[in-house]
Amino acid sequence: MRELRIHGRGGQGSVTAAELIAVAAFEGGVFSQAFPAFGVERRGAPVQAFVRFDDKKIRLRSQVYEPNYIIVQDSTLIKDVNVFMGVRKGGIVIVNTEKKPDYTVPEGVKLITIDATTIALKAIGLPITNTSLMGAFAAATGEIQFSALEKALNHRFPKELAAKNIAAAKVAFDIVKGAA
Amino acid sequence: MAEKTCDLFDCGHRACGGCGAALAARLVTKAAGKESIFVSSTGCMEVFSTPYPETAWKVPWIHSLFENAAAVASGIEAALKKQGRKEKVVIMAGDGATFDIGMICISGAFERGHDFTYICYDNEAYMNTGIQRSGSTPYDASTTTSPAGKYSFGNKRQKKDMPAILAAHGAPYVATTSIAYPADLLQKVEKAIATPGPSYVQIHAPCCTGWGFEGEQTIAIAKLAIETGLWVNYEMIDGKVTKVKKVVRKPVEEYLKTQKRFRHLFKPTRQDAEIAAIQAIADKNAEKFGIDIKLPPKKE
Amino acid sequence: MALAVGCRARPGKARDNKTGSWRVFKPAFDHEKCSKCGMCQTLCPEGCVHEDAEGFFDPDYNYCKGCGICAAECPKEAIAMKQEEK
Amino acid sequence: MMEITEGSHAIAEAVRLCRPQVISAYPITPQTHIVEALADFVANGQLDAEYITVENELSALSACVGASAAGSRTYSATTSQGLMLMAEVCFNAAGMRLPIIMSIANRAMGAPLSIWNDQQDSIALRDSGWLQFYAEDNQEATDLHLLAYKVAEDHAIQLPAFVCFDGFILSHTYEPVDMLTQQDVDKYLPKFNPSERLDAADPISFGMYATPEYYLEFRYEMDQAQKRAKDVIAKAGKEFGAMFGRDYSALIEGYRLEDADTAIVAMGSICGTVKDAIDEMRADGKKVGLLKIRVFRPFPSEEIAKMLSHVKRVAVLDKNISLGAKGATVMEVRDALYGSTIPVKGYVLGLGGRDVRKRNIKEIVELTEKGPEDMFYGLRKELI
Repeated sequence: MRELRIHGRGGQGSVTAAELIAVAAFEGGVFSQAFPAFGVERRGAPVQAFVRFDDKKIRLRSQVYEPNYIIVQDSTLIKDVNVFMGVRKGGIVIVNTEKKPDYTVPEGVKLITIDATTIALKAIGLPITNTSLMGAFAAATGEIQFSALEKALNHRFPKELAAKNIAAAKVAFDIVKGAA
Repeated sequence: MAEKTCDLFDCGHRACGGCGAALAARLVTKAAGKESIFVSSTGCMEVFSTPYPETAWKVPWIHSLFENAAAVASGIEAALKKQGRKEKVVIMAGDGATFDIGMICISGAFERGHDFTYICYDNEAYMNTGIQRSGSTPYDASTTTSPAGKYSFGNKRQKKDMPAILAAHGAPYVATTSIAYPADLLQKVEKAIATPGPSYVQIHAPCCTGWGFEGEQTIAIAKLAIETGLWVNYEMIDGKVTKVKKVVRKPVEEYLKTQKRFRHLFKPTRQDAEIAAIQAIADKNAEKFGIDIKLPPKKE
Repeated sequence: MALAVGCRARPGKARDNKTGSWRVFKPAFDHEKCSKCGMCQTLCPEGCVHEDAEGFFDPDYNYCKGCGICAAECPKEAIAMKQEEK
Repeated sequence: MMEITEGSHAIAEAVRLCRPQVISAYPITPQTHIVEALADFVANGQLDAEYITVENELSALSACVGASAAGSRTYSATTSQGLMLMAEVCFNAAGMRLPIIMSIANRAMGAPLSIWNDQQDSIALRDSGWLQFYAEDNQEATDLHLLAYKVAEDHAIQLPAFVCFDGFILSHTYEPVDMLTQQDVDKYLPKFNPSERLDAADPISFGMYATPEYYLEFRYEMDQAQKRAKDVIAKAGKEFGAMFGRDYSALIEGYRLEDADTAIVAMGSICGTVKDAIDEMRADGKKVGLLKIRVFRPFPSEEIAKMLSHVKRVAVLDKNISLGAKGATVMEVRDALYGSTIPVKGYVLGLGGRDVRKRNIKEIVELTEKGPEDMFYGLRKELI
């Protein structure tokens, strides 16, 4: 079983990202499960969402403590929240930032930074970063196929909005793929 | 002949002899007719009419709880609508269930605008549990929870104005009536039932046991309530008073004197200030509704 | 008799309860004085007053509780309350 | 067709397919997504029902009482505080033998206020006469609604039912669920055909009162109906299995229990975590198994006694506590095992949303080997 933890702020679409990644993974033939850290957080407060991937039916119901993957939707979270807590050796951390990192990830963990905000502003016209980060996640981890992500976005959003989000995801996907 | 009467509210019920509420049930079921479904709240009427298996109701009838008749009726109305059925839904609840414990359910149901008729038989206290005060108990009435005593003249508050509250909810038809005027009662209940949407009829129904008078006096006392201006029979359509019963008013004393619940106003000593306060309530009613019949001045 | 599911019942059984036994005073209806106005029937809380073929009214003593409303409200004073003989 | 969807949506979809005619509910976390989805179905013509937006839960269930008595299939959903506001109506609906189905997204009871999961709410109403089903995952949560209608509406039963699933843990989780079709559901679940209803053509009095000469017998009849429900569930659950491939005929289920030394008894979504922990313990040579309770009312005492007869010890997990006594499940499991010498240890855990992990389950098994005293598990010692 592989696990993903998404850190974001209320309103940034962390739960939607978890849901769409789970849908895309399931589309690709693996079992998946997505759920938020259930809370009473309002817009702007730090939130978390989780995704599990496995080759068999997922029964585990506890929260994710030792993730293989971490997505950080907003780098300002890093100083507030221990976003790297529990990450497994060999794991991958994706951080949305336009800056060079002034923090370190645990040993044996790969850090990928991407300026998802700029990508989103260009492609969607709004600073909605979750779809770009999904693209980056697909490229970095291989847990989901881009075509499956595309399908999930098309299913979730109206045509025009889906197209913009797919474009954003594609830009991020290509950047991460190119860097690899 | 096994059944000599054909009422929809059957003989054999266990109300006290001379019960105003039982008469209200007879008249309301008569006005509603067979194509209706009745919903009762917990209360005296529910208890005197439905000990298993002896139901006095010859129309379909349901009782769930004390406070939820309006919500139960909402569900029935919705179900009938869904099933394409035409029966009318009529709630029959006491003043405790209406003014107090059922208030939230009533407010919700009236606001949603269900097509039902809510009848409150108003005997001005919790009679089922032994004559405790309700939000409908009149000023200075002695009840078991508002007893007259050395430092008390009984209930400290006036009746809550339920008709106005329900009219404010947008109820298209709101009326008050009395068992003393059966024709008026029948007509108003029929009108309420015929009006689409939630309508409300409050029926003054004296309780010989709770108020303290002989059963044969039930009608006479109900009449006195109207003749003194302490009860007003009126009708409100879309929130406007359209019809009022006018009277040549008598002093409130004539009404108060007939009932043990007001006895402390006369014995051991006459309480003039309290009687005057009650007279002021009647005067205010008279002014608000314009019930006074102005007799031509006597010629000298 | 087996119980009905959910404590439900069809009408009819209330009539098993003969409330006439509650009576202390018994109304005597005088047809001579009666104007056939029907007020006694309208105002009876028991609904036990019935009309005969000629339009006169009489109570069903099986159910009449003897409250006396009919006597008190009769405009012709055609109903008299008398001590019940038991 | 398998689809990844939120638990609440899967449940709402299943409810839609059951064709309730009257829905009445009030928003409360974490149940809200279900009734929002149903409102949406009605608004878009996907569900032909009357949807009553009531002013509180008391009225929500009261409206269902009226609608059910008038002969319509009815549905509501709630949790926690909302369920307590319905408590009086719950007893009433069961006593009136009205087969209302209600989803319970299990949540802790205040105070202190908590929106998070445990099962105190539905457990608190275990004496109300409602059948109680508990789901392990969203597939079960979905399927049990069909089963509940089928059983509740059976003329031999005529009792309302809770379909319980852990709030947030299931209600807000996206996972694959086999979504049923209208055709299938129609085939499985016949139209509501009440034995009696409020009807001018046949006037019946509902909700009369019973004197001491009758009351005891009415409660006995309800208890008998609960007991008959075991067979009706078995039949309806088997039929479900034949149609959809998921057999719900058993009130309890064993997982690797046949040769187990230690049996864990649990209910709801925790069963999944327990199963994963068991697999790992088995790999380490520990003979542990699970007894999952799917139906808490009627309580499967005989079935539990039989299934546990061979084990050396039992650990019962309770996401509830009868304060001053014990968890509800451990009391009933002990009663079921009365006369046997198998030690039973009760654990109150996971209250108010405290997460339960595989490592906790493993520790519980170790603790159970040490002695049978009941305990709160996972207390933060620094706070007490």
